[in-house]
Amino acid sequence: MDMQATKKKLGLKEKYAHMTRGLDWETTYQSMDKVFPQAAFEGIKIHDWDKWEDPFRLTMDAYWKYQAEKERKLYAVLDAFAQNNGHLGVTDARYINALKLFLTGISPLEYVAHRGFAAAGRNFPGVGPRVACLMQSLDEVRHAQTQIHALSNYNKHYNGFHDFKHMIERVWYLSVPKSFFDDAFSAGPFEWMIAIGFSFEYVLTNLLFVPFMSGAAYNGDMGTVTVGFSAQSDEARHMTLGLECIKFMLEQDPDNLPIVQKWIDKWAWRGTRVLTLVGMMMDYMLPKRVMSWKEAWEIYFEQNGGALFNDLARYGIKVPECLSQAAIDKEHISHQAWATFYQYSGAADFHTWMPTDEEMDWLSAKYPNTFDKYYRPRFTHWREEAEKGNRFYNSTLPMLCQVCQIPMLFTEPDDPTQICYRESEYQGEKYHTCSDGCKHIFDNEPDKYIQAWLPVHQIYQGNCFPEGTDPTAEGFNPLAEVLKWYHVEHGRDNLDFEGSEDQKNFAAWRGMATKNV
Amino acid sequence: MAVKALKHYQFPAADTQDKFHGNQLVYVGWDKHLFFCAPFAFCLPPNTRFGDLCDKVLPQAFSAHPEWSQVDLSKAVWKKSGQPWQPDMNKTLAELGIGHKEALRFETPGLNGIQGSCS
Amino acid sequence: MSTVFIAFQANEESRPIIEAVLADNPHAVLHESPAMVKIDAEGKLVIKRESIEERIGRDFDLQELQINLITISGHLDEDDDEFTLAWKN
Amino acid sequence: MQIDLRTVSIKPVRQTFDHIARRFGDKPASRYQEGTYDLQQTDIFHYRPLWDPEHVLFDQKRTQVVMKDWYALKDPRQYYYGSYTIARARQQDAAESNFDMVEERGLVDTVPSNLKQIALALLVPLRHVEWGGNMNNSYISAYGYGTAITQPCLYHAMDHLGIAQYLTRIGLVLGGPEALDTAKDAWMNDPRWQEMRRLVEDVLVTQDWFELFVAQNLVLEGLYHPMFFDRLDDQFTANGATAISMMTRFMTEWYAESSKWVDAQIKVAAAESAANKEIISGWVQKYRDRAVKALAPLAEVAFGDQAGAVMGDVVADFNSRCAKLGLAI
Repeated sequence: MDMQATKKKLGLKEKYAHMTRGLDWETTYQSMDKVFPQAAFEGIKIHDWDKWEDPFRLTMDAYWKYQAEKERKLYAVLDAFAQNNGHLGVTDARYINALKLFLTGISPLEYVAHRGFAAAGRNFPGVGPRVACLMQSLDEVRHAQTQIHALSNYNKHYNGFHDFKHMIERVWYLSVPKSFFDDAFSAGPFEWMIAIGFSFEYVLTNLLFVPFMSGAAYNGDMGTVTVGFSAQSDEARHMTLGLECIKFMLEQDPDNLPIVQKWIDKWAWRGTRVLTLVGMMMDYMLPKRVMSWKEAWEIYFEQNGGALFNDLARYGIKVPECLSQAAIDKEHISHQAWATFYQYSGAADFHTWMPTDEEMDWLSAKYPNTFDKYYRPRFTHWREEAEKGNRFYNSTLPMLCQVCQIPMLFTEPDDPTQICYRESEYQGEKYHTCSDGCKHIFDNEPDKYIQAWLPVHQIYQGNCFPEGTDPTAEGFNPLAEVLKWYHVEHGRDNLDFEGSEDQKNFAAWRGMATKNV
Repeated sequence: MAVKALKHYQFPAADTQDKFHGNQLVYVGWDKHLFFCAPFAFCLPPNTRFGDLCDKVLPQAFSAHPEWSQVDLSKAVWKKSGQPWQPDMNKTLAELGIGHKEALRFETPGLNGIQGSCS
Repeated sequence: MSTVFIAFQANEESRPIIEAVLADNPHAVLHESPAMVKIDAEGKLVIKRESIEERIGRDFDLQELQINLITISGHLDEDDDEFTLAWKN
Repeated sequence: MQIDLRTVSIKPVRQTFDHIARRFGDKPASRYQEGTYDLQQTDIFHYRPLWDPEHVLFDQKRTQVVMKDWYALKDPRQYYYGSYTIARARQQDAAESNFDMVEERGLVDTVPSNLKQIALALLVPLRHVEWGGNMNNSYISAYGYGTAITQPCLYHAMDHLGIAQYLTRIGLVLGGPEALDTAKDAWMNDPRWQEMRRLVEDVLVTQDWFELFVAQNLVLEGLYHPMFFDRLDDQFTANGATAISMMTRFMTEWYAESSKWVDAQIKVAAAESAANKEIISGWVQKYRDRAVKALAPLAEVAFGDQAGAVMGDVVADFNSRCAKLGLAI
């Protein structure tokens, strides 16, 4: 028919425009301000939401189609992994501890990201960003669930995976990632986009999902790797959304620049601090290593982030000042964090250990400026003490940073032998932070950070014992009671890897696989 | 700077002294001894004698370090809120003006950690 | 000039895509990691639908890239024929 | 050394996560259970939201409905992300072939012009109502309480977006891009659409998320979906406009499926307490009467002098549905 011949098939851009643009309207029976009550309070000025560019032009039917394809593949791998006892194929059972930190510290955040993007997807007055945010919200629930489903099989065989929902709200080090997301979700929708859409997704998740997951593959964990890479494929869309959002704000009004810059400074630093945990996972918790934390940082943060900041310079965005400290810290933080978890292993939900000689040699080679000078003597001493039956467990509670909530373990930028102390005063009360970056964040919004639920302070206030515990009773052991409140089973979930139930089970099960019995 | 919020936004601080059942927080760090990854947080009555802090509380926290046996805290070089400061062992925290959440640090000249690595 | 990159899961479906990308972008550099293939390129990287179709012998929708994609860097512009990553300066 | 891991028979240390075991016992759990129960944080929050300082981030007090355990509101379809997307991908595949068939065979040209006009006048502006459904369900997904209900609400929100896009395609197939502009103009200005638009906008500013659930998912959908995608669809099929029915097949199937989920939520919430029953019943009455009023002029376009009878049927069905759910209306 003639009609058919003349009717040109719509191109991707055109089709997408019809499918989304124009779905919304200027409300008149209710004011736009009432329909979108969160659009203005942060001070961001938007004049024309139609200027929003949607780089990935996914309609819902295409979304369902491609995502279902990914899910089919992913669950086929997970089923095979479970059926074939894939967990026994990992290089070394120490590796499994990285997964515990992943499930307790990261998967719950994916869930909060889902809720936060649902909120952003409701709150922006433009249809383009709303649809992109909602798809991201959907992806984030995917990530939470696929991670839980992948690690469910590990939970059946190893300790420490068993109560992640309970732990994320309580355990001291999990308050680091939790408070990061609480901070972002309690902010307005535009700041949320900088915090999660830009800093977390664009600048930081590559570091988590790409080199770490490649490391998981290297350590024989195909289940987790598939989940990680499959999640990261959604991140490509998320990063693009984050970048688009930042450009959009900057292009809409010059008054947005200082606000956006302040958020970039804040969230680049918040994110960098949280990544300390990932640095430690890469350098210490992967028995076979693909690259060091420092190398990953250089590739995915310095080069990639550098390209990004070069690009944003045309809007007047400056590289956050705090990143000069991050460039110094990259040589230290993984070691400092591991030293922390090693000594507080009594209060952690995973096992720790001291590196072998061979591993220390690898660390010296990767960190020629710092490892032998500052960290090897300490680690060698601890290992020798452990061999003598004197494994060091620190049982005195540490001082925490009021903002990032990490114990005050970071050193001065110009002196790696000196802990960095920063202090602020607000309404007659003292507050301590671990760095100029965190102090700056506190000083900008003290009314927010004075509310922080700091685990150490909460323990001392008596809020972290099981219900009905009497702290005045004879023989009251506060640390034992805190562990019970955490649902960390002492002697099973915590302490050194050496002698752990995980170690014994893995060895026994592997033995069954390699011997004829 | 004030927080920008949709409605009135003011909440009490989570860690004011009244929430610690008559005690206060004091932080103590041993400089150049990163064996202990971070300064310690202690929860003590404000009438704790500084000498008791040094003799009874700190040893429990620091004694795992091989150099601790050589430490004489009366000769240590102290800082309070980062400023040089000299404690009086016979006075209480309150009398010394050590308020809630005060950060104290001490140096032990001559002791430089495991193999001089400041560990 | 800054570097853009794209990474794919190392599998059978990605192979012809990677071949096409390398053929269309002579300046691109391939890095192979466990389970992952990353392609870096100075300034700009273009993925062409036609080149992929030539290699797989069927129609290809560029949105299918998402199935095996791991990550990207750079500004993205996508239409029916090309998927382009670039830094603007 | 070759290790044959499959031959190893090992006894698991535990069967599922503790928070799942606390609810269902330590036995193998479904992916729906592990991916849903207790996923949302409930107890400790660091900072009050700048956008709602009176509440904590996830707060049970954002609705008047009270539940002892919000996870009583489970999804009978047991959708988690994987099962949800796979189900929808199958449906979209069928929808796609139907659209292809209609477009490639030029089936639109077989549609009688009066029916084509009705489709353009009703189904295309309806995309805006669907968009409202997307916004309301994303609100619930963000501010509701407990993953059991917030998770399917996001799926429901995305379904509404999908339906809005299918309606858009119907507009493009029937009348090209201009059909979308005409429909938008009708939505904004045509008196026959104004009661509906007023209702949708009023629902958009509703704060109580469960009220929103009742207004949007039970009442509004419970009335206009049967009217447009069941009764009107019958009329299309009976009078030679099968091509349109082919393009709305997704909606018909979707409503049959999703209304069962909506029913399960309402039934459990209303059965929880007399107070819940009273609140929910009150909301149903309030929104039903407004929705009926808003649909009346549209029913006239669709059914002419049969409009009253059709509306009467649809409302009677709706009332009996609500009665079965234990509501007093």
